[in-house]
Amino acid sequence: MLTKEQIAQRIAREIKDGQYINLGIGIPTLVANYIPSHLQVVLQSENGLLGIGPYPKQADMDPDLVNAGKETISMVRGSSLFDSAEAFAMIRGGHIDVAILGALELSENGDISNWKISSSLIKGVGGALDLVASNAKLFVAMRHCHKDGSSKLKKQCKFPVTGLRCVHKIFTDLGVFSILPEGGFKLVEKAPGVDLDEIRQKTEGRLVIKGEIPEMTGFAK
Amino acid sequence: MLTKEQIAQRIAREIKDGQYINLGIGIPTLVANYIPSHLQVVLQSENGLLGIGPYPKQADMDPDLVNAGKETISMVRGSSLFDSAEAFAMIRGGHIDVAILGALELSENGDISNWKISSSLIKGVGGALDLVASNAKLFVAMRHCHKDGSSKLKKQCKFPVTGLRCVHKIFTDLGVFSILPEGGFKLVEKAPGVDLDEIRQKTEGRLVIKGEIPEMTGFAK
Amino acid sequence: MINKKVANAAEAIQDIADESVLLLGGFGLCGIPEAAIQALLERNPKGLTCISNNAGVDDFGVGLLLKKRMVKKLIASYVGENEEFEKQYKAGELELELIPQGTLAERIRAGGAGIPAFFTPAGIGSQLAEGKEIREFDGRLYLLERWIKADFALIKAWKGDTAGNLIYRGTARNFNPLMAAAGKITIAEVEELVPAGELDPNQVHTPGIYVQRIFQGDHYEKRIEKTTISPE
Amino acid sequence: MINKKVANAAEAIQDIADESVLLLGGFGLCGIPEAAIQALLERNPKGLTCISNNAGVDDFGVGLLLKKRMVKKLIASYVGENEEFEKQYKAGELELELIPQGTLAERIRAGGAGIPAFFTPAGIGSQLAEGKEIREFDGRLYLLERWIKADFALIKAWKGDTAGNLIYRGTARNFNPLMAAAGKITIAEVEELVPAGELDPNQVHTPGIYVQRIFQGDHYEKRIEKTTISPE
Repeated sequence: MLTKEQIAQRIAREIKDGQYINLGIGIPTLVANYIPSHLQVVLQSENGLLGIGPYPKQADMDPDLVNAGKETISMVRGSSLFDSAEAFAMIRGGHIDVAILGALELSENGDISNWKISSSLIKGVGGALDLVASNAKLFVAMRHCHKDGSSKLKKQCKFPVTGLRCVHKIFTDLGVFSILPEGGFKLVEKAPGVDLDEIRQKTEGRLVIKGEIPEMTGFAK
Repeated sequence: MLTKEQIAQRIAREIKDGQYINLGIGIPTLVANYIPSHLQVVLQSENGLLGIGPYPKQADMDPDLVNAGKETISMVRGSSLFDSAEAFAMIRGGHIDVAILGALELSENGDISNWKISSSLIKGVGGALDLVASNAKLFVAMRHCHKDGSSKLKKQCKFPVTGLRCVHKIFTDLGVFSILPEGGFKLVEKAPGVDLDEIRQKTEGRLVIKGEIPEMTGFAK
Repeated sequence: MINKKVANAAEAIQDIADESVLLLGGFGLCGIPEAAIQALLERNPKGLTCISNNAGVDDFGVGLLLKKRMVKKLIASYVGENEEFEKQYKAGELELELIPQGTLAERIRAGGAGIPAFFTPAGIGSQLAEGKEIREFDGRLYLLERWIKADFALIKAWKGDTAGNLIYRGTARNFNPLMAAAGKITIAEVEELVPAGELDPNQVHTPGIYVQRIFQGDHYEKRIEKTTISPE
Repeated sequence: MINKKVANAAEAIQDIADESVLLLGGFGLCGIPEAAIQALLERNPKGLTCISNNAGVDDFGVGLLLKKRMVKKLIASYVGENEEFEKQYKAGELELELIPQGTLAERIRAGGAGIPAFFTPAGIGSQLAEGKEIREFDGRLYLLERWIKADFALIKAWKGDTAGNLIYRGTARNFNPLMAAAGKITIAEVEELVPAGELDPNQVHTPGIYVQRIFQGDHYEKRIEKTTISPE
């Protein structure tokens, strides 16, 4: 089973030179730490910044400079600042190449649920619906199961759907999955030490395992 | 009969303190020269400037600073620059208080024609359609008649219509007219030395003359 | 130039009445109209509709208005950081309209720009699409969304001039420029107010035409919601 | 940061082919992509669709492309200053689509912003409304207008950096920022190209994400269309 950091590390390997990337809150934010330094990529913050840098040193902390998770951040050289309409024009207009988001659940045809509202839990929707509706390649980072042990990889989403048929690749603590055109989670890689039966058991939707499944290697300690 | 400059002078008397104004090409542009200096008003140029100043001195001429008529201009203190989408967002969004335009023809219910396209004359539409569709108070500055002597104040427009029921006040070389709610050009003031019969004769649409009609006075020589 | 300067926050907001609809700038606690909110607490109008990306926190930002029960309805994209909100909402004392952040931004931009409605892909397939018109363009589905306008927009900038021109700083820009254009009366507060002519026209973010009143705030707390630092 | 720098105009436009759809920035002759137009004349692709507010004049700007018969269709708001255009149009050799200037700007902005269609009041009652959907909102009529996108956008800025960030100057900004976002490949030419990090992020008008290629032009004529001066 992968740790949160290892999931982030694994996703970072998907990043290609020259990409503009939006990182959601949670595991996606961690991905920034593992992007190889030889790649030229730009991280967007949907509250109005292209070019997120590392967290600032204590002395450089600036209340006028936060990311979409409201954390204090820094800017890299060559950054630009803009308003919220422009930030989402970029997203909606297909200018962001990759969006990495968390999710509550996924369905086997690529639908995603990443917000819910009920009398017992109200958080809001934020920018997730705009991101899943954009043309960005959508990577999902999440634990494979809910805390009660039930699978987050479903036949159909139980929670309200945020976007239809939009997920490209899924990175959980158990493995990497793609969505098959005809529906179904195709296992692409498995986490070190996880056996296929565990993945079968913890995947509620249609799971496709074909041929030899490589095991991930090379995680930083 | 008023000269072009006198029509502009007369319109300038309608300007109120605190207004944002868009001036069209031709007579409207001249209005700027006659706005009383104690009034705080701002002139918009729909190619991206709030705060048009006078024509520049020869030495200050800047090819990167032109008005909507492509003339070199200057900026007053407190100006701001923006792109064309923002310029028309201002217009369409109802932020401009007064638009002063030329016209080919007007109808007695306040329709305006200010562009035409035919095999013999192609100019284009520019920003006129956006201006007449805005919530700005629309003042029209034009000669009362075409060169062939036919009236520009019609029952119905012969040229293609640019905007419906949008004209507030009309300033010609013969007089000032408002549009009656039930339709009709109401004579408000007449030009010095013009008699009412001439106005009757040169107005094709319904003309309403009620009571004593004041004659304009006080033009700068 | 037209002079938009007023003396202070209290004067700026003096005609915000019960049942007013307000746009409030800011993202989280970043770039919020601190001084106007403070003055509003003193004036204490009731039954407000507040449109803001977030609900602030319990003791700062829009959260203060909620706590004082001045808000009837909240239109926002994310309200997760506010317990007072959750309490009132669960008790049925507060209406909530949740809007995807990009759609919220675009609806406000449309309000300022005179676009009564537009189509967006965000929300297709979700609960938020219920009751909305759906149309296909070039093989893809989109929702029809309406403009948002308000009686007042309360916004915060870094520098401003007496003509109402504004310059923002960092990510404190966020919703402020769009809201400036969508308020019938837009009240801008700035950290530094200069005479018209001192800002470079080429660097103005919000043209003065959108601002009806401007004042310089006294003291900005600029509270940080989440302090995250790199090791030295 | 991603480096967008190319050597020169010829390299920047090398894949503009016959039948390409182009957005060309500028208002009149102000803020037009002089160097890209010059390189395009040499490359000489045919059957172009050019989307530009104006058609230039006979011997400058888009007018040069018309003169060389490289243009099949022109989409513009005002073409009054160009005799070559008029000649070809009357001879039926050139298609023309006239769009109100504000609608043209908003349709291009929509293209860049992923808004497939929107409603605007401009054109209601006019010839240009023919065949378009009309709808009433809040008692007023509006036309439905579609987005505009293009294969390439050729734009001109004052300063730029290697990351593609742009700053415009004066009213030479005009259509350039909107077009930057609506081109599949956006080619920016600048008077001064600096390394990424030298422009203030707060003053950038066009974020680099919209620009795929950038180069510094050699010599800008910046021709003035109408010289108007005040007496000394």
